[in-house]
Amino acid sequence: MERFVVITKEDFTVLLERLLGAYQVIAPVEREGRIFLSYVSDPAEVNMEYKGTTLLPPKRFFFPEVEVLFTYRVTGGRVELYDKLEEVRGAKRALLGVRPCDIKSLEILDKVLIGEYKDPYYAARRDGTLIVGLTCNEPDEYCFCAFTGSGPQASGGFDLLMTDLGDRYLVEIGSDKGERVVNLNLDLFKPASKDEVNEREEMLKRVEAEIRRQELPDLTKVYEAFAKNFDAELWLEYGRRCLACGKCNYVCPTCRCFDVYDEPSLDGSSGKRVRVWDSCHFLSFTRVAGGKVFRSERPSRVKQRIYHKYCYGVDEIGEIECVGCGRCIKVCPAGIDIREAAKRVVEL
Amino acid sequence: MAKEVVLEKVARIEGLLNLAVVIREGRVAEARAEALEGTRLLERILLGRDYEEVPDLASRMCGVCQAIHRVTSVQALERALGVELPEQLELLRELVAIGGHLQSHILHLYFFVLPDFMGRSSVFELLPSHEPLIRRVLRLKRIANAITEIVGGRAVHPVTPVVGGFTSLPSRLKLERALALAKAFRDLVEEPVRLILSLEAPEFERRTAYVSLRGDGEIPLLKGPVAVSGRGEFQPHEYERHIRYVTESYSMARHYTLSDGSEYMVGALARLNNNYHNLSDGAREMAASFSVKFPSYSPFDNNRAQALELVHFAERAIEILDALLESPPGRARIGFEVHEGEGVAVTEAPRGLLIHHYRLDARGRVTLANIVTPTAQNYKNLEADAREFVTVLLKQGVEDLERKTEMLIRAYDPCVSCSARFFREH
Amino acid sequence: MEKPKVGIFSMSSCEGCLVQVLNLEDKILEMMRSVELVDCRLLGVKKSYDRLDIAIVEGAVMSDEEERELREIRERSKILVALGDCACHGGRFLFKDFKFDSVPVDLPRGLKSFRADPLDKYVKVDYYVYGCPIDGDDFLRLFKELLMGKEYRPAPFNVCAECVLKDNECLLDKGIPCLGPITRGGCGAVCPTSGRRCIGCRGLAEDANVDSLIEIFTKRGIEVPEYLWELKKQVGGGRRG
Amino acid sequence: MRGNPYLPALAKIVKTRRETPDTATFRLEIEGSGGLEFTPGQFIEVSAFGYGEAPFSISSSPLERSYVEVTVRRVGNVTRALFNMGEGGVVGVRGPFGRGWPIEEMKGQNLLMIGGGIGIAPLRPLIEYVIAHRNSFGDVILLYGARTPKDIVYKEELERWREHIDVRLTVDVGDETWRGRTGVVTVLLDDVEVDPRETYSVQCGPPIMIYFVTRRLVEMGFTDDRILFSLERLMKCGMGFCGHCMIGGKYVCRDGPVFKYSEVKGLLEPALVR
Ligand SMILES: Cc1cc2nc3c(=O)[nH]c(=O)nc-3n(C[C@H](O)[C@H](O)[C@H](O)COP(=O)(O)OP(=O)(O)OC[C@H]3O[C@@H](n4cnc5c(N)ncnc54)[C@H](O)[C@@H]3O)c2cc1C
Ligand code: SF4
Ligand code: SF4
Ligand code: SF4
Repeated sequence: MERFVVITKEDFTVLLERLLGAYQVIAPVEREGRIFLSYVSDPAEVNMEYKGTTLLPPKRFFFPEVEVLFTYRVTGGRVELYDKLEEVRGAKRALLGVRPCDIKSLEILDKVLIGEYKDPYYAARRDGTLIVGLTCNEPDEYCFCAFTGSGPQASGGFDLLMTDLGDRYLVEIGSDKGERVVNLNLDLFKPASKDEVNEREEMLKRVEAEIRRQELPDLTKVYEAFAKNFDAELWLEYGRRCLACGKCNYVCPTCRCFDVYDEPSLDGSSGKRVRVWDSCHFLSFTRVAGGKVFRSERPSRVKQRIYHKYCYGVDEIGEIECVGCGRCIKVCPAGIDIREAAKRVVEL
Repeated sequence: MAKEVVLEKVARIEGLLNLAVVIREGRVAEARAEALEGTRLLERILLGRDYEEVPDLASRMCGVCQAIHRVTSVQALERALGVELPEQLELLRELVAIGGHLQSHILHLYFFVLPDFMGRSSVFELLPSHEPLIRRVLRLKRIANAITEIVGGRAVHPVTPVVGGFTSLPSRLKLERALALAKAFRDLVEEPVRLILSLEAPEFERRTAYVSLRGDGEIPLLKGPVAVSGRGEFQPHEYERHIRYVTESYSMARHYTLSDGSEYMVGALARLNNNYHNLSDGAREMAASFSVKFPSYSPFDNNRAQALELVHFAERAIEILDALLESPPGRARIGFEVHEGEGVAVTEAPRGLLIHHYRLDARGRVTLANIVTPTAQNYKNLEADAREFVTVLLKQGVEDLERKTEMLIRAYDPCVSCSARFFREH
Repeated sequence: MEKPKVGIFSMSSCEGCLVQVLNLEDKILEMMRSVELVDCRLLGVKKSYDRLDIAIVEGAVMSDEEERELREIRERSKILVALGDCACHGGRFLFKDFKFDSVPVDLPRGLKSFRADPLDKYVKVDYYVYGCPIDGDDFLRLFKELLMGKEYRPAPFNVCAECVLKDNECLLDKGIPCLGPITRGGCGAVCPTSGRRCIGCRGLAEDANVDSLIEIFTKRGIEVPEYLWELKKQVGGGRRG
Repeated sequence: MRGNPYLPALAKIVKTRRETPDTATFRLEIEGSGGLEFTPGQFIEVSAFGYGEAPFSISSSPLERSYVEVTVRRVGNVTRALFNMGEGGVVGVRGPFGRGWPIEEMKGQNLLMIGGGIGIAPLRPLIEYVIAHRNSFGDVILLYGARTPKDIVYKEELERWREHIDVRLTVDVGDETWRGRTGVVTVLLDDVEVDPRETYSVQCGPPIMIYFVTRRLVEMGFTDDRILFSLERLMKCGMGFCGHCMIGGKYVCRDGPVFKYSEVKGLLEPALVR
């Protein structure tokens, strides 16, 4: 089987129909001018022509903002637990139209959440999900994946990767799972020509050049510069601006901190244990008994996120944990720009 | 020797109210409706504020009828700025108002009034004997809330109505859901309404002037001339020539009279007395089957009128939603320019006629604000009713004079927090 | 076991928060099964009792009489909960920079001056349920936790955090003066989700950065309202924690 | 780890012992297994269903296989619930988590243990281990500081331990019955004579104690890899996922809670903050 096949846009709609029969499909949809990932039931809802990234990243489909871990029931002196993991297992899903940066973010989350310990909820959702990526034809002004080594080319982590070539898509097969999908729908695909593959390369080069118009350092190699400048003045400046709203964490495809609490029923006889997204920018994030807050100063919280991306990630999983999607920059009301911060640190 | 009967902090009404009745030589000499609620100076606080802030503040006048306060303030500001809405947006506005009416009437009739007739002091005490009814009523409340939330963004203190329209519009899906909800409301409300219509209220009549908006084939909530029964009509902007206020040292609220000093009544009863022929088919049939007739001169019939309105406005909501689904609104908000201006809006709050009046400067800052609430308008009438009703009761020598008098107060569905905004600048 | 005794009281307010409690519908019936409601004027409940386990007080203190009543409630109650913005902050966040003391008013009923004070100006408040109006589910959570002997803690985040989870476009980007960045969350960002700016009804967030918001407004050409300067003076614009 | 690591095993509180007015030791028997295999210094996550979950150092002896114990100070929701539940209560247990004291490495050496307040809890299993293997260790000194005499935990054990190791106490504030030393725990260090080259110092206590004790130990000539402490951070999962306990590139729950000073000294974010 070749690594590259093509499918016309018309046939892609047919493919979508078929996928909808076999999978729960998550795809980009547009509503009121905004693009977001959502479960879809109708090919007409799917929008594969969007620019840049979605506001919220795909992580929410693997690590949802609110997740019930288990429920419990207390009767007399007895407690019974009901694992919610069972409900997560076995769902067959297809995630369509995710960008190379987001594909990379899933690979990063895999390294973090499926290691010595395994987060079973995340792992189960990952297992059951087919990843169909979509390269960028048009990055937006916040994209800088070329500097984080995570785009515009995706080097792996997908089952299929589509590239828009006008009236058709070039599809790269990235895994056995992806290949099976193609084989099952051979009537819709045909082998790609050399020209078509070249066309994609040209396109990606153009996109990369566009992103590289920004002048940024190679962000995969900023560890030393960061390590040296932990106490630099500029962190105070960012700290003064930061609103501690946590939007940057919520939209970051690799942020995965969470809080856990119990939610009892009204009579207390049953309830659930829930985990929700948390943010290292919240004051309460490091509060321990006695009221001590370890990162009570805002600059230290701003640093926590940025250092986690460019330094601690390297300590933790051997690579930086920023994929250059630019979401955190887009949503920050205070205009804190992580690439600008990195650049300034390198130039110190 | 004079004896003073004071009903203190009357329960199951919105806000703090005392009713003091002075009895001299077996005859009622005086009745005072004393609003105790802390005055909230709202009109003063509005001065100098940007017109955009007004609706948020105005809705905080009252937690029960917040929806209509918001809509009325927005309409008054629109008059001031010369903004005219397309019909669909007006329909949506009416829907917000209807949601508020349904919420409020359910609360009043079943949480506040019903216990009186069942000889109980609170709705919780009704629970053991009437659980299915209470559950049904709670469900109706939930539906009314949901309708308000769909259009207004939140069930209490809605957020979407703004000058020029709405900040956002409900999707088709949501409108469909609202329609289903309105239909469910209409079905479910039938039995509880019958219950109210069948209750035996104390017998008491006193003719007064009934003031409400008057409609052509409808019971208008947001527009129309103001009808004063037996004395014709006036236009909203002329309100100051037709009603006037008096300040009473005993009350935190202003009390209103007609220009000749006579008292008048506003509310559901006034609306139906002036618009009876416009009741929806369903409501009219129900009225007929219980031989409820309008005009009625018994203040206790205000509750019956409210019950009929539950049916009427549910049916009206269905009509509106059908129309909106047929031709949905295009834009959520129309453009306008901020300039100097003055505007008055007169609407029907659940408790009756509501007036918001603003003047804006060239930058859109408020330079004058005047709000006339239904309860404030009703105080004088309530006092007059109380005088006569207590006189009757004394003659009959009834034992539960206080309870009966409280029932009279409750029939008015007073909303004291709304009314207590008294202030006078030095 | 005896059911905890609960009283619900109103100082001066619009009673919208109590309406929100009533709006809990079926859940309120369930709630009432686990407690004994002994005092609530709005619902017509008035039983005789000495001590209260939980007093829920709505509204701001506006008169000597209310002050007296509040102190009495406090004396009698184990736990006192301030319900809604009026009780938590005297409704001042809503009224913004309005200077109550400076209003020359001629008040009826022998009142000398105007005031709208938060409960904790006079008595110790154990728990605060923020918002104008409060969020019903928030109240339900407090109620459950109190019954279980848990400490209720308000949301640790501000409105923006919830706003972004609703997939909203930020209003500041459209030049709308949203107070979400400095306002305590927990309302589900209802206002921005409906396209309306947050007016800060839940009060200042625990770690509100007023300075930065002023800077943001200025940078985006949004006129900085007087009350933000006022707030800056009060909290120093900076960190609290 | 088998199965779902977020799902606790159920355990019964079979015994509680009041230590101080706000501290008690809870003996837990885990359904099916009784106790746990663990290294002293490791911790477990204990659930009070409806109230939440919190980390506690295992305070019982590692040689004991039929139960585990935790010593808990009542400060918040979970801890209060444990106190209210008392004997017979059913809780959840996950773990053990983290890295405990490096016992093999410490064998043949002197031990200088320093505990502050409830921080003595993770030292108790170590002490029991040392006493059971007394010949494998050199001189063993325990310095223990509590706020007041009433706040001293493990009163019985302290008496028993005295027979095997050198136990010295101090309290911040004494009372009429108190005959011993007063002052914070660092005052006890002044009288300690050990050879830092053949001694491991082992400490656990509030952040401020660790900060000052570490400074003092360095002055005394302890090298950074002979200064060991157990750190406290907020933690929700115990597995390095929830992020709360992160310091620099390390997770206290997974890479700690026991650290050598040398391991955290190089971290960008200071691990020892006052
Ligand atoms: C590895 C490790 C080992 C530990 N070992 C032990 C041990 O052996 N024994 C022991 O007693 N403890 C130990 N602890 C500490 C223990 O985990 C905490 O005391 C426990 O988590 C408290 O849980 P809680 O639910 O009872 O308290 P919480 O309800 O979580 O409250 C804790 C404190 O924080 C305050 N607080 C929390 N949130 C807020 C807020 N939003 N606003 C204001 N105040 C707030 C509370 O008032 C209270 O004082 C250990 C901790 C770690 C990390
Ligand atoms: S840190 Fe910002 S740019 Fe980097 S991956 Fe996260 S959201 Fe994207
Ligand atoms: S719209 Fe308001 S609440 Fe939402 S993110 Fe922007 S500033 Fe925050
Ligand atoms: S968004 Fe702001 S104004 Fe609206 S409810 Fe929440 S806190 Fe209040």
